[in-house]
Amino acid sequence: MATQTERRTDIGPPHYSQFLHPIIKENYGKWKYHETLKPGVLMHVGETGTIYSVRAASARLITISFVRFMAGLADKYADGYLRFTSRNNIEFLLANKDNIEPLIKELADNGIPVGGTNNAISNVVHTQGWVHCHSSATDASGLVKVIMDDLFEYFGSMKLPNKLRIAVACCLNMCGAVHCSDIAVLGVHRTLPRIDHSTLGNLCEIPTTVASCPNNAIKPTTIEGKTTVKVDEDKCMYCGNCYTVCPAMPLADPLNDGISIWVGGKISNARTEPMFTKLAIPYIPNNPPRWPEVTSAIRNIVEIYVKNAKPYERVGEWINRIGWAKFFDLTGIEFTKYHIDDFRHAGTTYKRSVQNRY
Amino acid sequence: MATQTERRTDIGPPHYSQFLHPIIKENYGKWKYHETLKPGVLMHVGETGTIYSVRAASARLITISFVRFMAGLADKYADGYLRFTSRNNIEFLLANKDNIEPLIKELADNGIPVGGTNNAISNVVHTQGWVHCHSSATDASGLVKVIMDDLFEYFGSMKLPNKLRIAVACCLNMCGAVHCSDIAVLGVHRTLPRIDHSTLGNLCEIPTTVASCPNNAIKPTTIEGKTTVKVDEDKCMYCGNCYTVCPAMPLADPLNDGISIWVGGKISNARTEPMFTKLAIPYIPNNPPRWPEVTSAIRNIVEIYVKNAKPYERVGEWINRIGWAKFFDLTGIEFTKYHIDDFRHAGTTYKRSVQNRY
Amino acid sequence: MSDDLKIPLLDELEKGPWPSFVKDLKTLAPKKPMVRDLLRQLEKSYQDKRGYWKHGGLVGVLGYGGGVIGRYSALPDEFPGVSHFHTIRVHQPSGWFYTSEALNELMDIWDAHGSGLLNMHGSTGDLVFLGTVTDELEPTFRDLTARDWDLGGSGSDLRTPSCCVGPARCENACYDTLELVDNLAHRFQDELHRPMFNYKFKIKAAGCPNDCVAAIARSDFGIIGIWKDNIQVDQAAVAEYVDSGFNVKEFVVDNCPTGCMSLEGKELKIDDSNCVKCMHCINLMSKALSVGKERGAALVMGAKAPIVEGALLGSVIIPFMEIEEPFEEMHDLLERIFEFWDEYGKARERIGECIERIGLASFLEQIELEPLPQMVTQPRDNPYIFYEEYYEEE
Amino acid sequence: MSDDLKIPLLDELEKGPWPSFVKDLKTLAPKKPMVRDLLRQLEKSYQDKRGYWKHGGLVGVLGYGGGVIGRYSALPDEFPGVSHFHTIRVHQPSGWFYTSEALNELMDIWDAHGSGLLNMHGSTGDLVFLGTVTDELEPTFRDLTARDWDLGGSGSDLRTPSCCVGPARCENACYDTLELVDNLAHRFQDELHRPMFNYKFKIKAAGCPNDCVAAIARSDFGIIGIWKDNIQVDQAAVAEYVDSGFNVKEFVVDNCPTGCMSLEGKELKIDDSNCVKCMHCINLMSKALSVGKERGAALVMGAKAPIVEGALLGSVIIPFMEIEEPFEEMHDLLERIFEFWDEYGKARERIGECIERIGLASFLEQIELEPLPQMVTQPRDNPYIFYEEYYEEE
Ligand code: SRM
Ligand code: SRM
Ligand code: SRM
Ligand code: SRM
Ligand code: SF4
Ligand code: SF4
Ligand code: SF4
Ligand code: SF4
Ligand code: SF4
Ligand code: SF4
Ligand code: SF4
Ligand code: SF4
Repeated sequence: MATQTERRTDIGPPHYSQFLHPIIKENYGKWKYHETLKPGVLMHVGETGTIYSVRAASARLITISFVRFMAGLADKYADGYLRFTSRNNIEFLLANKDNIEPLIKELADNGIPVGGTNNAISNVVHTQGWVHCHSSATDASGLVKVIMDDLFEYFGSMKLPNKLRIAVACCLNMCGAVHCSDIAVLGVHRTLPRIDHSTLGNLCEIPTTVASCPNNAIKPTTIEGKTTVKVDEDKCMYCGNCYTVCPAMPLADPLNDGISIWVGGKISNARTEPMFTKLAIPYIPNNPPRWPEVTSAIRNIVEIYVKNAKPYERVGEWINRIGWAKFFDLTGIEFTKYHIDDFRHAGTTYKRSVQNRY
Repeated sequence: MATQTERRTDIGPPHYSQFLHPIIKENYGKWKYHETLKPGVLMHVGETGTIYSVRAASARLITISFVRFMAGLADKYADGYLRFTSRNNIEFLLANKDNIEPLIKELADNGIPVGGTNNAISNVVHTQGWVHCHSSATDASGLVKVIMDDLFEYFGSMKLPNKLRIAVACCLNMCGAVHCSDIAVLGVHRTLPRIDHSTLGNLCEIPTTVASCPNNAIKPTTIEGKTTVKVDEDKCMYCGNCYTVCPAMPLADPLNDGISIWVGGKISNARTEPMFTKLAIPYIPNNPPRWPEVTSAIRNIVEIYVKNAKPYERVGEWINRIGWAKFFDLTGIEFTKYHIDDFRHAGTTYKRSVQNRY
Repeated sequence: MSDDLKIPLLDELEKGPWPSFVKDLKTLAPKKPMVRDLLRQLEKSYQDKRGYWKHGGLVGVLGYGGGVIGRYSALPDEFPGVSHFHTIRVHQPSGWFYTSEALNELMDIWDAHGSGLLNMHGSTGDLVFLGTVTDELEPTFRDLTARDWDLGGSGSDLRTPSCCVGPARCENACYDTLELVDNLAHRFQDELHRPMFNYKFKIKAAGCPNDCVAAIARSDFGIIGIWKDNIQVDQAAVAEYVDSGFNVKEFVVDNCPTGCMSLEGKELKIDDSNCVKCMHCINLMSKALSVGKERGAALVMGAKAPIVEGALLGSVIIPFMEIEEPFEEMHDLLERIFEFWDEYGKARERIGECIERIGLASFLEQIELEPLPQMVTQPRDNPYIFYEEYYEEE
Repeated sequence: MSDDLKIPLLDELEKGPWPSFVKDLKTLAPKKPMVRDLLRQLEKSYQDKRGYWKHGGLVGVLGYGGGVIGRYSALPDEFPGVSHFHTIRVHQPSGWFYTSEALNELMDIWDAHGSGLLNMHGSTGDLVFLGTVTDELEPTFRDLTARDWDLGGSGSDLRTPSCCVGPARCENACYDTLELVDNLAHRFQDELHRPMFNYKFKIKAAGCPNDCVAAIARSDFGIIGIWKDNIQVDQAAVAEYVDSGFNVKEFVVDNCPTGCMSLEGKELKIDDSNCVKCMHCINLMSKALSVGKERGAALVMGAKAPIVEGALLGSVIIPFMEIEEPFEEMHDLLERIFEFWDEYGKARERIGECIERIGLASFLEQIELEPLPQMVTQPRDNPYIFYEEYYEEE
């Protein structure tokens, strides 16, 4: 048994170099160009060699069996080398071009699609949801599954105007990249924290709890002799930050929790500067297991985007070109008071010119 | 003598129609197009007639003699009809084309230039300054005089890329259109209000005074038994709003009052949306009577604009195209910490992309 | 008298080609001690680099709360001529149109009662009579009203509305700016003369998006002409522009903000559904293009200078409204706005600041207007939504 | 055992072509009671439309403050398998590169000590082991470190830095993202494992402005590759693109944000002084265009999700910096930043919020960087200037 003195700490991650395919090592920093041979298959040409990447989907919430299976495929086709992408896909790194099709076939036989490159919908960046987080207003893994089932054709093809990045986050903490995605699905609470006055004073620091509220809705108070807090109904916008610091203020409300849909964000600097995602649909009730209203709302937006955008326009770029009025018009989504910002810099979104379309 | 019962009130302004030239009356709302015949001379063609406008400069701060002289010219050349523009020029409205040149000549003989149309620098929108206002950090009429003396060639010609609108305001109240001008000159105080503790309590309402500060720098206090206020040195940015509501807090400081220069604002919706003016030069000391540092700073900007802008680009449009870094580079103006916003929405001006020029 | 007028610094401002206020004022100085002392006090300001005016006091004419700005010299002993030096704001006629006769009458009044100095016009639009004493206020007012002139606004009231030259001399005017502004001024006389608002309220009316009266930058309530249908194109005239050597492609087409124009040969095509009515093409090709036929105005609210919360441009509260006599819809709207402001506004808070504080959506709700995407540059990007409808347990 | 796993709602998620986590988890359920109960509790969540997790508790491994997220079921009696269900964040290798061997070893460890469920990877970048009990934390840690793996960050510490694939497989990489991130992770081990910041601090490194790791949106400190000189153009390859029928004019030239490109015949001209390094042209013509030779990175700070003050994108604090081993300049800079934050930050205030509160100019002053116009989209438009230098009476 390891004794205390043997205990290793602060060693940091293993150096990546030991995991690099020899061709990658040789051509490290010396790549000349790449080509996308077909959806999900990239060819990177370096000074002294070529590496083929086959990008396979993953549910991200996976098991050791799944990983072992993938490792096995890597051994069989990729000299044992693979990596994961920033969007949770798996990339097999092949030296041998001839291995591409057999690998794809074996993946397909096991229900794993290949794709996500170029003008495709890639994997959905997402979060824990009901699977592991106490904050969630919805599930994440389930939503991703039904959304990608529905949009499946766009993962394995490259027929979109440009990349389309979807993200899901199960509460306003937005652990997914919801605030900068082409289309984002965000779990929302919509009712006041249910304060447990009997335990709050013990569980939570009152000043921290009061300070946590972005809108100063929380005030200290005393109820039946107990120190606790109260929430100003008119000021609370259900963000859940109080709950993050104080377990006695849960927001979960099966009847009113649900989903909002956001559009037009991006991260890359290509053509236009990075943009935040903007509100499209303020609320859709949770309807598990397959959330049909959510998938059809997203499909509607995707299809109208595909039909109307110019080549290489991201969703936000397309909307900026046609104007938001037209976006609401084309998608049939209702514009409501909720769409008009009312937080800190709300005024900067008011239309301060008369340049408009009619 | 008028008795109380005869006293007329609330009659409002006289109806404009009685002041309209007959040709204007006939073609009211029926104008077809206009042409600029030469700098300062417009021809408007209506359905049943043509009116010629000759635009003459004015100091705006004028005398009854000047007005009577202009009225005389109107009688002589314009059937007695004239108007003033939104930038304080005088427009003689002529039915007879042949009167244009004689009018211009008589104006010139009396030191009054004609111009300001199309791609010109028109009259300077400005304010009271030392001539009439208690708030002023500089004079306005004098500044306008020396600026327009210096830029005179651009009033009587139309060789700029587009209109160039200059405004002068003598304090942060900005009674001139300083916040949306191609180039703006703004009088600034730069030191703390000098509180007159002996009178403040009598002259000013403390709560109003405290509330007036945009940055919460003012706090009530008691000094030698008197109710008064104190100003937090670190929070005061010398805006003068406290002085507006409380005479016991003057800001005038001959040593430190002076001038700041702003660029790139516009009002029209033409091509681009209206824009605020942005800081170019944080401070130039007051140097009356001819403020040479101010006039040369403005000339520098104007000349570089003329040289670099594309046809029809306003100053702000030109800068947006080339980028602010280039603007500072070309003009040789120093970029300082003062240029980085630190008020309410400062964050919205931080560069949130890596799209930059090097 | 005038030989003791030693103003060497100001004399420097007689030089140069631009009209000199010093030269002009000097002509009046011998006749008017006020002007003489004004120049002397100004000379001292130029020497000392500071103003010498006291903080204004409350003066006015009977029954009016606005229209006069009190002004006193800080050095009345040194410059007795300007010990009182009040301003009278005279309500200009729509579009700043005058006849020589009217001007001469006005000058006679001002000669009789004041310094003889004036601004044509003040930044808000008034005819500003600069410099008189308290005792002359009422007589001046009497003479003015006798000749059908009234005072403009000042203080926390409706300020003197102003407008661009509009249909009187401009082919771009999308509605009658002059009549509207004259109408509003008369309809809201009480609000104009008797300050009862939280703060000033300015109205400016521009006939088209060129906004020659700065409505979007300098008015709490701006009316900016606009059209809904297509730009009217005279293709023959387009061809003439092309033939004349004017570079329609580079100067016009390439500068269209939405890229909705194209030049095919000598024919100009416009995809009007994408035109944002910016005016650029019409401005450059006055003879060939004109504003559409379905005309009206966009209403923008809340513009102001920086004090207190930072400068604001007006923001759209109605993207399109027909502007027709007797302007009742506009009267109703303004009344709803004044009511709202009365209820929700704070003292010395401009309505634009109030709207920002309350939120545009709430403001619209209060004044009974529908939210529309044309009122924002983009929907919210933060998820802090005040949901108001929710399900209750059955 | 597994026949009593009644999860009809979740079964619906086995349908459809996208990989099903339910299908995957079900394969493990017979062996792992934790997985079985996880599915059962999740089924209940799907029925009731709410989560059943308690607010996390403080658990961890000896001497570390971060790397483990405590998690307990709210219904431990009903679902005992998940009464404890903690997460272990394992620090991934730069670029998420693995060998099958390494993965199999990791899986063996996780099989031995936990549920066998995991995320590859978490949103921050960690290899996330989902579900174990408190008693297994230390043994898991021991086995991990024995195989050279360490924990990632959590809580108010330096979070696990991550980077794009960079020079390992991308021709656009302007610096060595993998080495930098590995270096920073090792250099700041203490900050990573022992929370002593005001709040979390995330580092992300992207090799070029495409930002494939979302540095500008999801990191407090983002390093985004960029070049200073000219785009490298292979005109022969350009001609091939043209010949291939690819519409260089429409797709590339017309989409350049500054319009600094033009196609003359088959030759591509770039006015690099106006190029803002957006990557679009290089992206579309990988064979003909590549990033310049004078490479480095732009540093952006302050990105974060909305809580508390609203979401932020990173903002430029250094427009261009050379990124070379041993990365000392970067270490120094980070230390100055941590010092600043320590002094000026508030608890639970992200550094981006802190910079906004303090002001970018003051922040720059504190961390000893020069203000540059590249750090703003525009200079201030409000006149509320805190002048610091002034003249004093002599
Ligand atoms: C593998 C990966 C990096 C990694 O370290 O894991 C990667 C790899 C490449 N990216 Fe990326 N990007 C990857 C995530 C991203 C992200 C981050 C994200 O999605 O969260 C972005 C920012 C997205 C955004 O803007 O919202 C991203 C924005 C781009 C762009 C810019 C696209 C645009 O026009 O806006 C390009 C350029 C392009 O595709 O032509 C690009 C291009 C590329 C290239 C072509 C670079 C190269 O020459 O090798 C790589 C293959 C692209 C492809 O998939 O078509 N990559 N790329 C990531 C794959 C994720 C996945 O599994 O789908
Ligand atoms: C007379 C006046 C209106 C009035 O009621 O007094 C007026 C009259 C005209 N304006 Fe104006 N504008 C007048 C102030 C303005 C203002 C307000 C201001 O400067 O404070 C603006 C907004 C300025 C800004 O954007 O900062 C203004 C922005 C325009 C524009 C837009 C220019 C642009 O491209 O941004 C045009 C279009 C043009 O010139 O082609 C225009 C066009 C015109 C036309 C051509 C309209 C017409 O068809 O008759 C008129 C003659 C223009 C000229 O001077 O070249 N007018 N014009 C004002 C003359 C002021 C002066 O004495 O110089
Ligand atoms: C006379 C005039 C300047 C001029 O030379 O033309 C003027 C003069 C004064 N303005 Fe003004 N403002 C004048 C147009 C403006 C404008 C421009 C406009 O109306 O288009 C503005 C900017 C637009 C706006 O309304 O925001 C303007 C923004 C201010 C402010 C700042 C208000 C704000 O909310 O930011 C103040 C301070 C205040 O109201 O207490 C102010 C206050 C003042 C006072 C009353 C000084 C004070 O602190 O009480 C000045 C009196 C000077 C004097 O003794 O003659 N003045 N003031 C203008 C009115 C003449 C007229 O009636 O036609
Ligand atoms: C596991 C993970 C989601 C996932 O499924 O991948 C996650 C899970 C949690 N996040 Fe997160 N965050 C995760 C990446 C993120 C990201 C994305 C990123 O890092 O790129 C963000 C947005 C970017 C950012 O940092 O702003 C994010 C923004 C938050 C926030 C809001 C922070 C803010 O300043 O706005 C909180 C709330 C908090 O810190 O108290 C939070 C808090 C949480 C907590 C600890 C819940 C809480 O209230 O204490 C979640 C634990 C869930 C659980 O039990 O497993 N998480 N969190 C991600 C970390 C895995 C990893 O280490 O790789
Ligand atoms: S987004 Fe919210 S609910 Fe989802 S994992 Fe993050 S903190 Fe938990
Ligand atoms: S949910 Fe958000 S807004 Fe409501 S009280 Fe809690 S912290 Fe405040
Ligand atoms: S800008 Fe200031 S100093 Fe000038 S007139 Fe207006 S209030 Fe007076
Ligand atoms: S000058 Fe302005 S910032 Fe300074 S105390 Fe007065 S109101 Fe406040
Ligand atoms: S605003 Fe429009 S209508 Fe009015 S004068 Fe200017 S161009 Fe003509
Ligand atoms: S008005 Fe402006 S937007 Fe409309 S077509 Fe002309 S230039 Fe384009
Ligand atoms: S960010 Fe740039 S360098 Fe990194 S993978 Fe993406 S394209 Fe390549
Ligand atoms: S990188 Fe972007 S800005 Fe530079 S030339 Fe290419 S498309 Fe234009």
